[in-house]
Amino acid sequence: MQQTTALTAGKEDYPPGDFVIWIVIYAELLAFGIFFLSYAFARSQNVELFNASQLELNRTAGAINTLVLITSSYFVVRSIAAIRENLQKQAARWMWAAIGLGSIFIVIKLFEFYTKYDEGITLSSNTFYMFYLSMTFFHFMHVILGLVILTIMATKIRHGDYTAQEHDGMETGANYWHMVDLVWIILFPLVYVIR
Amino acid sequence: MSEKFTKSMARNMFYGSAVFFFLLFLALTFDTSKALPERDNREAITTEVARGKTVWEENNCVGCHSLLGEGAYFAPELGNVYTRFGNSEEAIIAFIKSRPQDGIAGRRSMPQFNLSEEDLKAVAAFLKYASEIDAAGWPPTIEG
Amino acid sequence: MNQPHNESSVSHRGSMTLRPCTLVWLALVGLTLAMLVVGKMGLSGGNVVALLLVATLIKTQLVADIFMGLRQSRLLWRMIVTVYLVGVIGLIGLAWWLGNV
Amino acid sequence: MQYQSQMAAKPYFIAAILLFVGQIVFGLIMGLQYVIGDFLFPEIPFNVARMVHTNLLIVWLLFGFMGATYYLVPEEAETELHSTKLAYILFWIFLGAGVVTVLGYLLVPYATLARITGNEILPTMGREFLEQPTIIKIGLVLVILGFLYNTTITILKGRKTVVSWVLLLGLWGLAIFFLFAFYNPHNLVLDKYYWWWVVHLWVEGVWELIMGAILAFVLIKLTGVDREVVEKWLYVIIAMTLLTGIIGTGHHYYWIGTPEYWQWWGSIFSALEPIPFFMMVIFAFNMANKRRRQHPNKAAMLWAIGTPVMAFLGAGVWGFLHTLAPVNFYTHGSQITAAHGHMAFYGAYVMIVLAIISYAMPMLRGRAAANSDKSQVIEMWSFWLMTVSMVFITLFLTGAGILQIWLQRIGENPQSFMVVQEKISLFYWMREVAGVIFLIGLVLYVISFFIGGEERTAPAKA
Repeated sequence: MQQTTALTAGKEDYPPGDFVIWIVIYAELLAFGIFFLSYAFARSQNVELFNASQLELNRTAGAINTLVLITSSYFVVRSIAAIRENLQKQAARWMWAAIGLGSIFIVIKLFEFYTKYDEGITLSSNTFYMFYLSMTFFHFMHVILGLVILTIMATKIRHGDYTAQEHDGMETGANYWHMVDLVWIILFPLVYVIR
Repeated sequence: MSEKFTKSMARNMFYGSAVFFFLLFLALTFDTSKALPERDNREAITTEVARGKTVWEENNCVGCHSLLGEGAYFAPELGNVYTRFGNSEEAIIAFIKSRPQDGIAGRRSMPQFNLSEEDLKAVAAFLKYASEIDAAGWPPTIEG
Repeated sequence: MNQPHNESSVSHRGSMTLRPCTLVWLALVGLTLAMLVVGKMGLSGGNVVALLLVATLIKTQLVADIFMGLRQSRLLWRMIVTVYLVGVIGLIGLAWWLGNV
Repeated sequence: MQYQSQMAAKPYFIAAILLFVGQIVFGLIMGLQYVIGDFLFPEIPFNVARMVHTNLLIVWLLFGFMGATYYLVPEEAETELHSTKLAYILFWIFLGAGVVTVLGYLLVPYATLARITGNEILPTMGREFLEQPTIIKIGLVLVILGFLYNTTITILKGRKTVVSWVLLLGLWGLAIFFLFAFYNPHNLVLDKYYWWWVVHLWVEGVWELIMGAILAFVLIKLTGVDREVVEKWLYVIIAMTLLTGIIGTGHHYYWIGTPEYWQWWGSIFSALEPIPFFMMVIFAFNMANKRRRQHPNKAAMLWAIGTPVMAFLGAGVWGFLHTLAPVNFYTHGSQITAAHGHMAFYGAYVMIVLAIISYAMPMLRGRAAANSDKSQVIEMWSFWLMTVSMVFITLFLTGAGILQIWLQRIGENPQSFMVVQEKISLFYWMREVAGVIFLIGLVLYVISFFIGGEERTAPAKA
């Protein structure tokens, strides 16, 4: 129905990708949102503990991971831009680069988890760490799922499954990945920086 | 819904979320099993307590009472009965023993189970063990 | 607003100018680095938090509009995200204020 | 009815309704024991009546699910059932086991039942809803495996539709999670933790797949809406169910000795649990509005529309009411739980089974597409009587619960359980009255099967 995106003057009825992914995105944003607000209001009850524990986090690792995810998202955008011009090879390259960055996120995050694990910190240590570990682990699982989706997309690009005319599936997966990015953009200042 | 909404994507969403959230649940379960020794009073589980749990189960106590809030709501909560009875296993035993065979006219009554001395001691020990589980401050009052 | 044709954010605009998505990416990187500096300095206080939250709002809205392509879709779908972002980030600010005042 | 083997559903549906009547009778006995404490004491103590009430519920719903499966699968797979004979054999085994279990509860003391069935070899008895003797549990697993074998083979050899596939997934999940009923450690916390893997992951997990599939099937048949549309909805709804419901298990892990982060995880995800029920309501009304045919079975349509509405109210709204940890701290294990349980089970599972029975039974009895108008009118009366009285049962129990919490759990001088129960007995009386009306509705429901008259014929195929 709305294949000709670029030249139609009016707005699209639906956002890019399969609409199902938007149901997922809205639902996930809701879940994360409640988590964020629970954190924020739990913090307001116990500012000292949160401020003290926050200093024990590795802000540099968090910031690097933000840059990594933002850049990865950007690469996915470029990959779709390439597909829109039927440049399959380029698209695949961008996509694999995005996957590479996503993997870096995983490595850095695992390093952070490991440091905390090594210090004997668990979900039951205190309220701050309960939230920190819950939210970042929940997000971490999203990154892993996102990487699986991106990998599927990268192989499909190679197989020539996406073209300038037909790449709905790619926009669907890409938007999941952007959602993962978007959530982290809020999570990073909330947990690592704001005090 | 227009064709912007395809069945194959809906199917992917279903399988994706099923697997994703089950794995997440397993991860949390793993952490829970690591954290439980701190809370579940497992060092108090003697053979007597274990026997008490069997007595509890084989007389279907949960068919009237609740234990840590779960069960029926016909008779009092027993998760804290040990403390409610003045930290006394004897009081629990005496109560169970003294139930009249034919009940109390017009009122709810606990059946007389004719438990052996050994079983009585065991079930009281079990209830003491249960009362010492760290249930995050529940129940709200001594009355359960 | 009155562009002759509503060009897709990610489409090729020729090699001389940067793509919008590249500009967005640069903005995101810049704001993140600024946040890191704030974090490293351990700054706090109402103004700092307000700035951080505004930066977060700008970043997330850029991702939603340009990366996710919501700018092209019907207002409803875009507004759900915008309202969500304003709501969540605003309430985070409120919670901070409740805790620190 | 298009396939001869769909007839296998009939005995299952009949047994389901009969056991349903039994369940309600015992419910009324319990309700009376709430206000007249020595009623039928010591012949039928409360715990025995309760076991019968809850176990009959589970068994008749399982009969309903199985009947629904036998009716639905051949039609969806477009092939005869793999073995009609097996379906009949399993029916008698299951019914026999069910009757023996109930008689066991009623005729011998529970401790004796435990002894003579060898509970000490593999102790699984005496836990809420899982009171059945171990040997009966093993029998149940075998029956379900036989049933799954039969239906899985049928689906695999025939047309594979989303509806039958989701139904099958739900049924397999039901069987798999029941296996946790055999895990009963001495450690009470672990016992409770995995007990919920049966109970919660059934009713707020895999059973909802079954419910969704049956609802989708009935709506396709009644409205004639394109299967493609219904199936998309079905996938999205059950996806949301699992997205929220699996971690939602955490709302049972607040006060049983499990780590306290469950208070957050459980609250956050179970706060989202009304969403799939809400989507189900939208879905059902959407399909009804888009219907392409006027199906003569109005009663079935009423059940099919009523199911999501009542499920949303009972499971969604009444669940949400006390699912957040700070609220649940006070409501846990009170009459609020009972209120929620009654409406949720009625809305989600009782009504869906009655919906498929209402749709399928006229055909199974060799009638045309629907019963006579007279019969349908009576059935619709029964719908309203049961549904409205269930609303009132829920409201009265909620009132009882609020008062109970107020007197027993809040305030300076908490009063003892038994004293409080006396004080709230008025609510229990009203609940009992509502229960009697429910029974009247149920009797009308049964009567509607025996009313003849001119049958309505099938609509022209769209």
